[in-house]
Amino acid sequence: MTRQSRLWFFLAAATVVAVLLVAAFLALPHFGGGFHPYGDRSVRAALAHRTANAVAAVNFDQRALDTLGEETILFAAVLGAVVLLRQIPGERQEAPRPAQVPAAVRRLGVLLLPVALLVGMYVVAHGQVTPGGGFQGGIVVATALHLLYVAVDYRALERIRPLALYEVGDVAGEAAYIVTGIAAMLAGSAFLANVLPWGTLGTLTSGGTVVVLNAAVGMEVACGVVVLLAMFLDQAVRIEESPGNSAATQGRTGK
Amino acid sequence: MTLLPYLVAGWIFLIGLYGLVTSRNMIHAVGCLSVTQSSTYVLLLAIGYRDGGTAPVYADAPTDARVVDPVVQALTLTDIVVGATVTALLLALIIQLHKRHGTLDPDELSELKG
Amino acid sequence: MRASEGWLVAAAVPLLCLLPVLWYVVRGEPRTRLVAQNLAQLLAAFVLLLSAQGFNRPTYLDLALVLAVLAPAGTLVYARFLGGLPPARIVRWTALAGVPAAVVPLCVAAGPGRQTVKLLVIGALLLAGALVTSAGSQPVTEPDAPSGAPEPPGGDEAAARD
Amino acid sequence: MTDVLIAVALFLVAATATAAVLNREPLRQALVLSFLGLALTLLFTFVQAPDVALSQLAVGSAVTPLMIVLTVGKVRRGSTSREHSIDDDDDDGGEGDVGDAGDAGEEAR
Repeated sequence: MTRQSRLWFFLAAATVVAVLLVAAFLALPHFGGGFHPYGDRSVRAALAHRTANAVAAVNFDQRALDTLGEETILFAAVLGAVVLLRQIPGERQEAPRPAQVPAAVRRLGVLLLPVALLVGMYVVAHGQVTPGGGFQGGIVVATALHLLYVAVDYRALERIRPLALYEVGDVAGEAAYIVTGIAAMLAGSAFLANVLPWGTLGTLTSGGTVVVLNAAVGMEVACGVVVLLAMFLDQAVRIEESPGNSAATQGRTGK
Repeated sequence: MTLLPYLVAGWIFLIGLYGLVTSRNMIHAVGCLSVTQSSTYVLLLAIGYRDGGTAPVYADAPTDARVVDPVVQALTLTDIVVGATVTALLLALIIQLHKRHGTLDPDELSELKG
Repeated sequence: MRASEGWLVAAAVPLLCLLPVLWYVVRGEPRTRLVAQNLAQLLAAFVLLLSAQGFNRPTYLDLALVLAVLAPAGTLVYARFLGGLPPARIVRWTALAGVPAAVVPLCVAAGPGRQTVKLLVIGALLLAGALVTSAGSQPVTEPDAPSGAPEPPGGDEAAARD
Repeated sequence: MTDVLIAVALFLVAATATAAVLNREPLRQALVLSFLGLALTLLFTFVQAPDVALSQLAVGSAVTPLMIVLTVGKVRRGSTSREHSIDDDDDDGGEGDVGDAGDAGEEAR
């Protein structure tokens, strides 16, 4: 199919889809309407389990099994990226060059790194009370570590990033989620049922298993994203196809 | 206003697909895919919105507050994280593709195959 | 939850400013785009700060906090791959004028307490991030450095880069 | 007023999405995508979804563009950078470097 004909084919199909979409939108409940049967029920369920953040309650209590599936998707994606982006025969590792970073940027990075880690952990820990949770906080923690790459250089990042440890952390997060689920079964309830004491609404320990699952997800996401970004960074900075005039890019980006 | 968010979601979906269809660079196509994905976020959250509602987070709100739908928010949250991992996996595949074939133009790639 | 219209109107100001910034992100030269992206993050932080107050939800401040922490990281990554940070007076002045203009009234409205501390931390982080990323080759002085922050981003090295 | 904010944010999101698709050079698109992440974050805040806004902020404005930038870096390094003779100048001003990125952009088109 030529480019031209493909475009026309798309435009025709898009017109049909657009018409269907508008027809569907007209039949949807109005934006801002008051009819939310599922929402009302899940809010009631969240409050019954003393979880202040109803979204966290949906994710880690009412739909905990679905979140397990999602976590497994993340796990599989990290695994896939590790396999796809490994060093293959014919490639060699290139020692990353030290980078020259302006002192102001370096100081900012050193100042921000602990603050960012703290913010990330705060977001994970308060997931059941305030907006946030394992997914968001985990990504913030993972991004925070990469401040070291932009503020110092890749070697500094590698020093605080023993990849094997993060891979283990990724697995441990996934495992902790499943173990929590099985523990609920051993306690005589269903898989991933909320069996822990619920506590008082709005406190850090409220929500029962939500707290545990939240932490497990936080750990998996943080470690998984670190591993994921490490694979990409290794490809972009370290791994060379074959002997050649490399290091130019690293030297250039290192400024 | 009753229809605008839905229409915007539809527009983002279609423009993202347009980018995918006409893309001549796989990395650009992945970017377009993440645009297309964001239309689902807009649609889901638009359905869950309630006029005058507030977030279903009771840390700083009374328990009888009028709140928006938490179920769609949880769905969207899942959607975003899965979207990011899909992007990561696709980009990893693209790096492999470029190593093998030295090009990222989908048309050239399909010629190579045939 | 009653929304406070006044704060929301105030939040609309930086939000509307994002529209021209988008133009520069999309159509500017490589240097302009980087500056525009940096500016957009700053403006978005203002919107988040003001709308948190507007919606009467102090917990929404977490968003501004996370943005303040992540924004410099994003800008610096681009700086690395696009090659260098251009000096940006507009980011600097927006930060110098906008951060106090947004944070001080919010602190007054919040009254003493945890919320004020959070607001001040966000303001300090935004200011530090914006000043460093906007420095380019110009010497920079940091007016109200947060307590516990290291010495203001030095002008000596920055000047040496000229 | 909330409705006005939502409408403006919706417009911003739609415009940014269109721009992200029409920017065919990946590095440039990565910048627009991170702007899209910001715009979506604001929209989600206005529709009272701070949880979603937080994850969009982290994913959309940091992680996804970073991965795209790294992929572009890798791909360039694998092919064009070899033809590109990079002047090993030692000045910090990104002048030449930015020009380089721009040139590479022209090439890609």
